[in-house]
Amino acid sequence: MLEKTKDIAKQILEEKKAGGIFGLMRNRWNVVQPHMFEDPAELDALVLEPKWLLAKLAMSILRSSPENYKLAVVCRGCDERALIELIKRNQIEKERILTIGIACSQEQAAICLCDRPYPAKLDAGKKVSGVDPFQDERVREFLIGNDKKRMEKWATVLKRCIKCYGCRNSCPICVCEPCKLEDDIWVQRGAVPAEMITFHLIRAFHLSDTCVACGACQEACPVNIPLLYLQLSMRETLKEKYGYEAGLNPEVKSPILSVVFEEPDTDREYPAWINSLREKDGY
Amino acid sequence: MGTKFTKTICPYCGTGCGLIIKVEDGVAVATYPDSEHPVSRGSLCIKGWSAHEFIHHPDRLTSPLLRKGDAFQEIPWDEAIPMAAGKLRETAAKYGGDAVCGLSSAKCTNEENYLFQKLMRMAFKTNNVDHCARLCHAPTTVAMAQTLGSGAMTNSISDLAGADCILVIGSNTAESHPVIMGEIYKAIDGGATLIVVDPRKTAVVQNAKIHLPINPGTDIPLLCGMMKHIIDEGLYDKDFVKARMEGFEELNEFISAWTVEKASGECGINPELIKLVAETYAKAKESAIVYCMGITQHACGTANVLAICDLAMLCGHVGKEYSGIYPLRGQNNVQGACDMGALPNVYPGYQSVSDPAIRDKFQKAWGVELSDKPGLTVTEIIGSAGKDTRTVYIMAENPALSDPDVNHVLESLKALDFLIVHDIFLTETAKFAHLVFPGTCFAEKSGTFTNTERRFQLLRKAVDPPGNAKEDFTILCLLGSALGLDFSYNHPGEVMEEIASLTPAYGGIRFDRLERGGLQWPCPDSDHPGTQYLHKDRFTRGRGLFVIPEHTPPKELPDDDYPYYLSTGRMFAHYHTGTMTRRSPFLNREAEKAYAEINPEDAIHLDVKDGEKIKITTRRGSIITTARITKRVSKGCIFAPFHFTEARANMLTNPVLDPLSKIPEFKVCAANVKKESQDD
Amino acid sequence: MNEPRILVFACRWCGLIGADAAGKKRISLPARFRVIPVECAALVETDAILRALAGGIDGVAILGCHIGGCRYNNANQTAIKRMELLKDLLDTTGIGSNRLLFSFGTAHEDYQFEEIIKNFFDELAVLSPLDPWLAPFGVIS
Amino acid sequence: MANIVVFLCRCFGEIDNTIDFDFLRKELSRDPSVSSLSIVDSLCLETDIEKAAFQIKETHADKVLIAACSTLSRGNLTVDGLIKEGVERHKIGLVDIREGCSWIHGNDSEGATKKAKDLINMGIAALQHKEVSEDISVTVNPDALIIGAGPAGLAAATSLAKTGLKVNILERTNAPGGMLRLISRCYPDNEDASDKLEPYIREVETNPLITLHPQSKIASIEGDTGNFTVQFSSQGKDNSIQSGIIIVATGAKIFFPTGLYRYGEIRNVITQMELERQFLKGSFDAGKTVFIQCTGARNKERPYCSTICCPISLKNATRLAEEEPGPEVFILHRGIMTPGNTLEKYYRDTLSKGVQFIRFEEERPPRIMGDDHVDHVEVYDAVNGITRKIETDLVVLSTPLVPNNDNARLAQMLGIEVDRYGFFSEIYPMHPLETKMDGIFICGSARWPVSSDQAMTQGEAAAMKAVSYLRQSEIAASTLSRVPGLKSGHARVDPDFCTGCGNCVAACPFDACHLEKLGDRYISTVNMMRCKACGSCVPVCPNGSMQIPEHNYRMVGEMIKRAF
Repeated sequence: MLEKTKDIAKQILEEKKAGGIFGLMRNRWNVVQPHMFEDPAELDALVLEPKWLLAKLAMSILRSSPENYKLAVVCRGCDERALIELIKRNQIEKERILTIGIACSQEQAAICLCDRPYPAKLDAGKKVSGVDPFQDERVREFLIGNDKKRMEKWATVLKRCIKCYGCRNSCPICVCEPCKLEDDIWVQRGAVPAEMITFHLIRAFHLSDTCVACGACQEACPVNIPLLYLQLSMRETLKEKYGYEAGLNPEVKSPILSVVFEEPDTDREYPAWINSLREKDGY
Repeated sequence: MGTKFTKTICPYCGTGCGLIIKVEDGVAVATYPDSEHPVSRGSLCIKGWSAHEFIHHPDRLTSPLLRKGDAFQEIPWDEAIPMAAGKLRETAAKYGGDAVCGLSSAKCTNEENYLFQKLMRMAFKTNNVDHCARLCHAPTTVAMAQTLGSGAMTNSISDLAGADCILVIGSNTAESHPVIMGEIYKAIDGGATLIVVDPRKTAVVQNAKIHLPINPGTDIPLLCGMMKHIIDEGLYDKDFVKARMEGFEELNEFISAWTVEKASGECGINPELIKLVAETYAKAKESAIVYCMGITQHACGTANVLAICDLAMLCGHVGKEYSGIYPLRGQNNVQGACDMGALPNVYPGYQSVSDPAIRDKFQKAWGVELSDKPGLTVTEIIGSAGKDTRTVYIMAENPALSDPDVNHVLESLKALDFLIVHDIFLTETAKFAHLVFPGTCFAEKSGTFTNTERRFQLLRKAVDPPGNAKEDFTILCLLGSALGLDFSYNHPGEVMEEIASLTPAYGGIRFDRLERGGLQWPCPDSDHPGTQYLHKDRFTRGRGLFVIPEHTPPKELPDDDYPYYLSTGRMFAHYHTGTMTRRSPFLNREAEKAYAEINPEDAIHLDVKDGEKIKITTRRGSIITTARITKRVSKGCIFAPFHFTEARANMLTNPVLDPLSKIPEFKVCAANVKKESQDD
Repeated sequence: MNEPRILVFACRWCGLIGADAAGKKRISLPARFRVIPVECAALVETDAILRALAGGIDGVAILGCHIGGCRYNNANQTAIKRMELLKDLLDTTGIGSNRLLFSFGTAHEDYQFEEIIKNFFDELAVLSPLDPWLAPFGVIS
Repeated sequence: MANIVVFLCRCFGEIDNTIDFDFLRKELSRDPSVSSLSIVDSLCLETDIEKAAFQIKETHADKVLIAACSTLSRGNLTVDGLIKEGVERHKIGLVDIREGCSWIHGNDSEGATKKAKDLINMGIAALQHKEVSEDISVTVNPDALIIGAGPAGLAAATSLAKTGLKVNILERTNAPGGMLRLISRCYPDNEDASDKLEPYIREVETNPLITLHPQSKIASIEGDTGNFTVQFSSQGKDNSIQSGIIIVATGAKIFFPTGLYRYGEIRNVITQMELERQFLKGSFDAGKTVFIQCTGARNKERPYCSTICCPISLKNATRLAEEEPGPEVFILHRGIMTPGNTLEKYYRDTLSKGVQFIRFEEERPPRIMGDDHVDHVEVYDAVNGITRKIETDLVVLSTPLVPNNDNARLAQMLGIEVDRYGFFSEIYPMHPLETKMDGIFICGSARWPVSSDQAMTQGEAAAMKAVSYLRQSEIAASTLSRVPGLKSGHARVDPDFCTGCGNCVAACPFDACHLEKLGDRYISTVNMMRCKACGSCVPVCPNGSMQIPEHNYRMVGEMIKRAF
């Protein structure tokens, strides 16, 4: 998989399809960090491990580079979905981003509880079967069962928060400057642990229809709060009710933004020429 | 051009988390966690995430400054260095080497600390070198040197995750060392019991199984009560004590006076709870004790640490994995500064100044005659300013805000003939300087930090210094050469080789070996993997020694005109004197104004509402700050963070010193609170 | 639990009319609910609801217009979708979605308003209080 | 600290019999932001309002809080009265402590008093954090524009011209009249279609105020209420017109039932339109005829009744029956829709002419028998439960009206919506001719299939609605409200915070937001003419840069904090 990625990357650079390849580099003391590869010779230092969300970094690189600069990003499934969500929210122009899709291994899918451990545009590596998060035993403990016991469980876990904002900083979709969590009307400032209902649930709800379940928030949390579990049931509802999943198609906006009721299970059916959201996006 | 990512180490607390700084066209714009770092493993605290924000602040010093009356005037380097060297040499000639003192810094790298103490000791034949460890873990170095033989943390941070019982005493770990708190929570998930001893209901307390809200300054009674119960119940590790300890009889005899009832009367915890905690600690397979400023910053600071060491050694919870004693170092390189000998009584590697054999080794290595008289400590230097201390060279320290009884500090700084301050901002201390050197911050230099678990870690240069500020390493080399010493190093790596050659414990430390995750000393030779935990099979001093912890109650207790306990300390968004964090917009927004925590009952009694202005007065002075009504502090106690220059909490503290380690008593003093008029 | 506390976001064009009619009819209800009038149910932010729950309020009710009857061209439908998602989140964390009540088009009349508020009071009285989840450090002013 | 004047209304005992006003006075005196507190017997009478207004001006109060009865009873009288006396609208806050407090908690005065205190505190907090949204006013272009010159369009044009307004009509075909040109007579008065059209067409040709643009094809429509610009090409020449309002009268089109009842497969199975053409040409041969109703209507694809097919069948059936010698005429139907007295009488006449009606069910439609031309129709008579064979020479299918193909595209350009069937949809059942966009009206079959006279009535109604806009030289955005009285404000974007994510653009039911490029990033901008301050954009904005100033999140947060 690594060789194939390197070839594709070399090809892209040689054909000037993109100004640079953005991926992980390992130096001679095998220290791994994100790196902008701009000349093909550097590319043999390219590596694909460990899992590192590059979407937000790519966005800020594009923002600070000239208008026509194109960037190719080595990205896993969640990275690609995060990029699609950023494109959908006009943070990146679609033409300026090129993805080199790599597949995740089965263990990585099990760790992340990822139900789609491969990008839509897969260039290297073999597709592995996704994991249904609701089968995982620890998820069921937090999400299913009687309310009282689960509230205690969530209380003990969320009380550990040290308000490092790592969950928000590492999330590829959280791009707002400033963010509502910093407003003292919603979240009281200057104390640890962060206020549980406002800090954590406001953040969770803001990502209800944009979360791509990459697990970056959970990995960045110093006190190991299972933050991804907060999003799972909302993603499930969106999938069941509106057949919508974040990060698959930059054209399709989140269903809770439109006044049109697209619920498949109501008896109303709509002829094709109803004024759907797509035509409305004429901007 | 373009974007560069550089891995380096966080400049703030002693945990030493790994950072990645994103640099765009020479400007540091963002900080990300390093997910491969052995300690932080991809997460950071709030200060870590905004470590880049102060680097390009407009207040940064960009050129050497010379005092002209009340103002400063920019002068070029080739004027500043000779003037500094001249003034220092002139004072040494006039009043003797001991009239010159140096305050090194826990913010600077190991190499810079080494060069600083080498410069002081070689150029002026004096040992007047100290740094702010005096205000944080001096009692630890003194007490643990006596009992165990080495003053550093016995185990590694990751060991905490495996412990079965964790006793956190005098540490608000969730706010001062947030990422270490992550390890403690891993232990709790693994079934460990967390016991917290703290008069204040901090965030750690809210996640603890057992909370002991003791009266301020009564740690020794509690610990002795526990030890008494452990000995009576025979729960102590008999063969460990017989095989590896000495001095058990004296301890046993001293402890017999401390019945649990007497201890409970002293510290205000009911006896049953003391018994339960003692049993839990002793019976657990692996128990760890975590402590910080709440233990050390007392008049009986050293005794407190002695009591902790005795308790740990009594139960055999030292020298094995997942247990041990964990003094949490406050600054990113306070451990390194102590290791590098920036202390008045030791050379690098804690080799005593008064030991002739060691002094010979250093004299031969440096080729100059060295003084055998231990130098002055920080508090003594400040105390003797204008009398036998004439010229002081302060590097990256801010005693004008962090030392106790700040008014006294300001007078003594004025009384000096000549004061050189070398910092990155014009701090409160720098305002009194005659000559100011513009230094560089963590992101503008390479070198090594040593974190609280004895891990040497590599810094890498991300951005260039602003204006014509120079790297601290270069400044010290220039000053050294100007003073006629052979300081012709051209890379910190060479300094590290010299350090390794002179100190056996760091023999194997080389820059290229530190690239991936760093090394924990002792690491005697170049293929030694570093030590995860100390005192395996034998203590550094051979057999562990039980030392009697004398209890002295806090020097200043509340009385009728100062009815409240006042203690100062840290809060999670700011760092020490706020020089860096109050210039980081994101951190400043979290806590903009100075505040003091007041118990709701006291608030009603004082008719003070949340957010209103109050005036806190002690025998040393008074400050105006805002009230934060919270159930965290118990009735009759006030807590004030010391980060805010407009309300210098440390000005109120009692300058009485711990006799052995000379650390001031920040944690307890008596204060009075009155409602301030709300206008302005 | 002692008398629960309810915050009501009432849309000016139906919820508020129901509340006002209940007032004119002198229907007696427990004095433990407060009404904040809003232009349309679509204006109610989930952050405000969460701030209310965190502030010690036991239940939040949103009274909007019928589906299709909203004067603002079906603006209330986005509100319905958002509230359903918020119910999901509250269930996930165990707080329980029964703390959030939204009725669309059933609070126009006085008897309807009375019935909704009374049922909500009974329902909340059974639930355990939320105090472990309150702001842990300060006394909320 | 804003100084606020608070008025507590006793309402002659209705309020303070339950609520303890002394407690309130003590509480409010401790609030620094309350500069003066006065307890009055009533606030809704003329004298009270003058006294209050005087006191407000006297003490230069920043804000005024009135704690009295609800807006729906007399609270708004007080507020409007104060506004008339010169107090600005945004300075006044109203708290309902009668219906919402003293009456509804009559038996719990202690609880009611505490609630009153909290409500007043909430009111004060709301006033302190309330901001004022801007307003813009637009000069109105006095001309009108009508799309479509069918009966509805013509009626609208003539009545507008009568009021002295210039009117432009864009007609897709080359001559006005719409579908009336294709039929001979109209129901219910059987008047000749061309006679009906003639006066309107003469008016259009002679009246200088009306200009007709035949064969016009619309390229684009820009602008908002009061200033629309339409780019179109007419007779090959590109042209553009400004107008204050637009009336959409584009009508509808006939549904061709290909594949139903073997239409197009064998001869003599024609639609009503073809029958009408024969009547026009006068070349019908009066043989046996069978009419089949609801062809392609009231089924899964088009689940609606097209209103006009039954009356048309009755009209044509009667005409056939009146011929000498009248042929046998059958109408196979699934229920004859003839609402109203005229059509009921129309139905009676057809019966009296001997036309026979047979009812069939949707599941068992009639079957057309014959090889190359129809010779008989088999139908299961649902009423008598028998299958009947009817010899016939001609089968006439009544088909519904369906929306024009380009309705959706035109709606997109106009910024209005089409309903689930494709016809232009009105904004609210109680405003039938108005659409989402103020100043754009819909009438005639474009809105819903109607007969020609109904279309004309709707045309005139739309014209009169339009006059209310065109007569004003200036229109303030705050008057374009979907609710009685003025709008409660406009949405406002904070350009520094907006990340340009486009959520508000998608969520706004009135398309009032759109994204503009500012440097290298997008910023959302609010078009105040369209914004109705409903607030759908506020919750979907991730970082709160989109706010309604009169109901911003800081105000709500403060009110929640003081709620209990």
